[in-house]
Amino acid sequence: MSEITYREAMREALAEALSRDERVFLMGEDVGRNGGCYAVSLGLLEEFGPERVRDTPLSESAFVGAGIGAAMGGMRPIVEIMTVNFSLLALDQIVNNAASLLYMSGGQFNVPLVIRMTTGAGRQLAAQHSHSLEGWYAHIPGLRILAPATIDDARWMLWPALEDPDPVLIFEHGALYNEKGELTEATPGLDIASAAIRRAGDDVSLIAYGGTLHTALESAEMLAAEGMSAEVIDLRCLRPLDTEALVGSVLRTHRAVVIDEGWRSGSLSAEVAARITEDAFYDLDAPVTRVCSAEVPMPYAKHLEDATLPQPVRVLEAVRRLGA
Amino acid sequence: MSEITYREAMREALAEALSRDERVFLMGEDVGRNGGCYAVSLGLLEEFGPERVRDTPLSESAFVGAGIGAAMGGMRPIVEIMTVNFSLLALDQIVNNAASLLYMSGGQFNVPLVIRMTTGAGRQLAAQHSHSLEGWYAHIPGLRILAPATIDDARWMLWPALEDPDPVLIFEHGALYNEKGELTEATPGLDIASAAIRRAGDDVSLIAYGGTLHTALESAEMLAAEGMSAEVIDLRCLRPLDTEALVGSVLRTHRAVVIDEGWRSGSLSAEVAARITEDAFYDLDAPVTRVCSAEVPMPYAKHLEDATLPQPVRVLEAVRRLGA
Amino acid sequence: MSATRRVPPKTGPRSEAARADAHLVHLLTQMLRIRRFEEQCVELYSRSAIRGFLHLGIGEEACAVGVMEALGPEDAVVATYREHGHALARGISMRATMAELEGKLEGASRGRGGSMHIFDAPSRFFGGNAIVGGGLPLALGLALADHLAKRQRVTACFFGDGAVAEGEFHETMNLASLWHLPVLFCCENNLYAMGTAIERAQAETDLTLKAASYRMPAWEVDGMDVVAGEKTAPTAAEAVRAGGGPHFVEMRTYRFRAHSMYDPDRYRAREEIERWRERDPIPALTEELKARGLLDDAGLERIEAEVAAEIRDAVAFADAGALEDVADLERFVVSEKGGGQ
Amino acid sequence: MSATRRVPPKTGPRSEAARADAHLVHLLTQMLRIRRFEEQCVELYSRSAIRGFLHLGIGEEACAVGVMEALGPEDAVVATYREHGHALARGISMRATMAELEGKLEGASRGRGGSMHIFDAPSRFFGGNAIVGGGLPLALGLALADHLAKRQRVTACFFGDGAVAEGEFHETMNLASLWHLPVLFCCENNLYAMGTAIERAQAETDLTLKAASYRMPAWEVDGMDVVAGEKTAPTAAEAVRAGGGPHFVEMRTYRFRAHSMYDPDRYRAREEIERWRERDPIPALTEELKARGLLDDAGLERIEAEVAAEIRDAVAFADAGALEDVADLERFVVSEKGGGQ
Ligand SMILES: Cc1ncc(C[n+]2csc(CCOP(=O)(O)OP(=O)(O)O)c2C)c(N)n1
Ligand SMILES: Cc1ncc(C[n+]2csc(CCOP(=O)(O)OP(=O)(O)O)c2C)c(N)n1
Ligand SMILES: [Mg+2]
Ligand SMILES: [Mg+2]
Repeated sequence: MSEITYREAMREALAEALSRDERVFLMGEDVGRNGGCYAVSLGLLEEFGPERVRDTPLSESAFVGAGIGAAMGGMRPIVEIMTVNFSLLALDQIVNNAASLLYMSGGQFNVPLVIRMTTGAGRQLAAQHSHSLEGWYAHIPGLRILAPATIDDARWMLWPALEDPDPVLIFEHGALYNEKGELTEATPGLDIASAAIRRAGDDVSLIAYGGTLHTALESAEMLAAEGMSAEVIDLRCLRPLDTEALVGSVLRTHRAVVIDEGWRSGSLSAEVAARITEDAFYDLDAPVTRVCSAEVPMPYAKHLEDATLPQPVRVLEAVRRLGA
Repeated sequence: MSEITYREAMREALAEALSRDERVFLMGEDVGRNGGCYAVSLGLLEEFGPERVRDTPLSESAFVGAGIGAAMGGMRPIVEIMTVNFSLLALDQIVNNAASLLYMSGGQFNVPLVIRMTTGAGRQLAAQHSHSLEGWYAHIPGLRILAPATIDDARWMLWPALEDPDPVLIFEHGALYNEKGELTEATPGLDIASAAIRRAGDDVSLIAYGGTLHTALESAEMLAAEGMSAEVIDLRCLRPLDTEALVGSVLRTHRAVVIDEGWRSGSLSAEVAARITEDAFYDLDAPVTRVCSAEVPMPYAKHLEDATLPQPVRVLEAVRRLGA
Repeated sequence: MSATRRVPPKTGPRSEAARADAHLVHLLTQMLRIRRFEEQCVELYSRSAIRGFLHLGIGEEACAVGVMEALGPEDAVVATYREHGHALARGISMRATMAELEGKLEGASRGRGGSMHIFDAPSRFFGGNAIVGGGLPLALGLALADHLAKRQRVTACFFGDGAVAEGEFHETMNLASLWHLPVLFCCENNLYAMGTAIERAQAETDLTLKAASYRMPAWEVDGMDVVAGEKTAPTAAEAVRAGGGPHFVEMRTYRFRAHSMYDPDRYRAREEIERWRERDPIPALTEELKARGLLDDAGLERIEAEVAAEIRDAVAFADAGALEDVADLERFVVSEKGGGQ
Repeated sequence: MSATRRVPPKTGPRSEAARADAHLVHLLTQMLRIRRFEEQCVELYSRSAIRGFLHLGIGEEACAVGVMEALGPEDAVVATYREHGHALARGISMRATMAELEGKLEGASRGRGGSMHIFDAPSRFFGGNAIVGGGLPLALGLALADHLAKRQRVTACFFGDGAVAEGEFHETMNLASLWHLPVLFCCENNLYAMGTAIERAQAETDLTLKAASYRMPAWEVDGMDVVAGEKTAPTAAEAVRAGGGPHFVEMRTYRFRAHSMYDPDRYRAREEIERWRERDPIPALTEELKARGLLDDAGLERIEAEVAAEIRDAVAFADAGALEDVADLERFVVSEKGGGQ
């Protein structure tokens, strides 16, 4: 076991992929010379050369579309969109091409593409640089959406994503890059479909993913201090959702709080709440509750950003409201 | 009272707006010379001239952004995006500018803009031309989202939308344009915030909007034949959602089915279900159920498209599952 | 010629000249196949066998035929939603194409795509695309794959004058040129984007000048003259294949019919349409062949009869086709287990 | 000059020549205000009074100052996320700017925007925009509003060389030219987009050629020479104002510091940076003024002292500023009742 950062874990995953399969290449803004905007790909240009670690101009639509085309042309592209905020410019390509081509072509053209992007807020980057739109992507049939929240997932999700014959989007929360942790050995064929129980508990299920997993774990710790035992579920895969795991947890705890950095209305948390309710209605002691971001474009000032984001104190309030 | 089509109602609304306020202009692909892709703006170019009924090139991002800029510059633009499918190309402008500028500027620059677009499926236009993404837009703080489902709403929602100092998006379901109906006189200051009860009932609430309102009404008719009394709620305004009306209905009926043409996972129906459950959990006799589109890119063949879309027969099944 | 093309092969060449002559007849035949096929589509649309949007390329056949002749089976094609001509000229069978338009399981895309989404893996036909400009980045990527794999292939990318106004055009042109990728940009400039004339959409209507601003070689070709197209396209395609980077070909053409079956065509003067009809590529080439003694009335009738038979066969095939089982609705949202390339 | 500019007005002119001389001193002063302000920002960033992304324009001051001098109060400005210089040169007070950077209620945007989102309604400053290319369509729309209202105004739109690769650039340039709108496109070409040199982003690095492909008049200006900029910008702005349609000005410039405070600047050679530093617009103009006897050391010191005082005042103001009440978090998501223009 060794201690590495989330950033290093991602970098190792990229290096592994580039080494293992010569069809793999990495493409995006500043991934090469600059080593990546968040230094994730630092050193990879030097190791693998400019053809396989390919800097792109600011042309999100064209280079994401090019990733789709290259995937259909037999390659295994990893396209980095610097942040989810800029992915809006490439959304047409992702929805109307990447997610649709296999079906539209009657099964002829699959798109073995991985798109990575940074998501989330918490660093005072204000309204245009703080989106959490992974829930939107989770709405689109044909896509697999991953949200690695741990060092292990950062390190081990990429390869199975590349082995998936269909497009996979990986959302890396920007606040996680500097997180440090133990790395466990590769589990061959790591599962990229299931939710994980990150902490077992009986009284309430705290359901989180990506950037909010820490919030959930911290909340669970605080609840433990108050004598309450919270189970923490990490969704890991946002599409398809592992409904079974969610329902399984709620059947034990009978109460759930979903913690989501997206704006509440129409966020992934709504889908999670709806699914649990559909499948476990008669086992719920209280309605599934959501702790999300305030519905405002993200303000710059720290105290306002803090007030916008889901904080453990709000999770605790929610748990108390559930009467757990 | 006179009988007109939904299309004519929209056209009258546009003509009224152009006549009433010289700051109003209409801009979009083929709105002028061609009279609109769905013939909504037919004749307006001749009446109001090419400056105020302005054809644009295929440049969704630029002309939507230009609408935002013109609104900040003192005009009252109505921008038509031919269909919601192409709005993905303008999404950055809508999210990062239209919806954010007022907040980011600390209240200085509001954006009095109306964007209209056709939405929905049902005409065998296949995967890239059949999206129902209004639920996505309903996720964005700063936007008001309208879905006129009736002749009256098509006719009377536009003016209050233009009077709103902030951006309003109007989604017109493509299958409605040929619908005919009675037009009632303008109610001054028509409310563009509330849901409407389109049919009163006691046993179950059918919640729909836009293109699914007809499905709901048809289902209610069929249920009536089976001796069941369904209340039909038309959301009308998808953001902000009129939660009170939803909860009010469910407090009477104790059961609800949401009918949404979007793909189920992460659709607006999830938010509706989550809200009702949060606020009326203990009054529900069964979990809120959703009837949505199958999670596939829309197939072209008619029988497959029909199988994809929410049909009354599926609504009836859902109601039966609720044990109503 | 594509390996999957199911039309009769060109007749065996004797001399260079005889081969060239036979080739001209082949070009005429290809254009006629497309024209008659689309005329048949109009009928099928009126009896509701075809639904949805139907965009016909009647008048523009020379563009598709001219370009496809320049491609080999290893090359790739990215088309638009007005792609029946591209599909047929590329060698997708009329049967598969017609069955697709009728939404049948035997269709090129199992009936899921319809007129705007004809796909064919064997001929590397990467689809009709119904988002204007949406195919351009795909072509870029296909060419990038060839470049990375060091394959000497061409990706031909079709798009209309309307697409030139989209941001995707700009981004794709820049990247193709910057990375020196083997894309053949084939702009079918029919002077209109739906109801919008090019003068009302482009500040600079000379589209080859735009290519120059990306340092990309560009040709303007008469899109109503299949022989002219056939001279330029192979030259451009060979330059691309030889590692000369992307090339841009603008074909000036015209659609004789409305934008789609829904379009009342209010925006064009009848006289303008008539003027262009005089330049119809099919009579033009027929006259030339007759003048040169390469075709007589009987020969033309024979071709027409063969084409008619092919169409009859295709319609019968499509009409007799199956509807996909509704139980399979969710197949191919993702790849089947063990599927995928 | 903007009506809201709070810096001392240019000293009253006596003769034409004296006025021109005084104006040169004014230009130097403006550049110094921006330079020293941003140097102060570095300090504040290291003591965490400023957070988030902070992009400095040190080295590029001549661009902002040159263009702003060509605008009147009725004109509009659309800026980028590297917009401190634009904001100060436009006349937004240092107090409001600094308070914004510190996230205070007294900031130009109530502390909600931060460094990348400085807005000011009185001076028609439509913001920093943090989406590269995102401001271009806004400028188009502001100009469209002026055109429709028959107002003779200019909208100056700033963007970097990086933005030129985005689709929005293309769409906006085409529309501005097609509709003959009064936009002054001000491209600050500092040769890099974050870590990507222009040669690795643009197939054609002569950006004025791109403007030509939209039939738009274009100038290239030395962006390190405020006097040169000041000659071109008014000419271009007047042409725009007079109804000459959009104009494009490319200013070749260089940022002396990294892209942002987060950027270790690995992608540029030290020597390259040093070479450009020799062309620093501030010493260059200072030398010229001294050589022409318009400024002596004492004069320069006086200016520096005034600027330093202004900055001290701004920092004190910002430091003393209030934090917005958290209860107001949701204010201005939509307009207040009865609010809105
Ligand atoms: C992004 C996008 N915007 C709008 C449309 C609607 N639309 C379909 S075809 C068309 C005109 C395209 O013109 P052009 O590219 O010249 O091709 P042509 O139809 O002339 O072959 C438009 C506006 C679309 N399909 N995609
Ligand atoms: C659409 C978009 N993509 C990526 C980014 C990240 N980004 C911020 S600044 C920048 C470089 C922009 O370069 P340029 O336009 O030349 O402006 P400069 O920073 O040189 O002033 C990038 C890639 C962004 N903000 N927006
Ligand atoms: Mg065209
Ligand atoms: Mg730059």
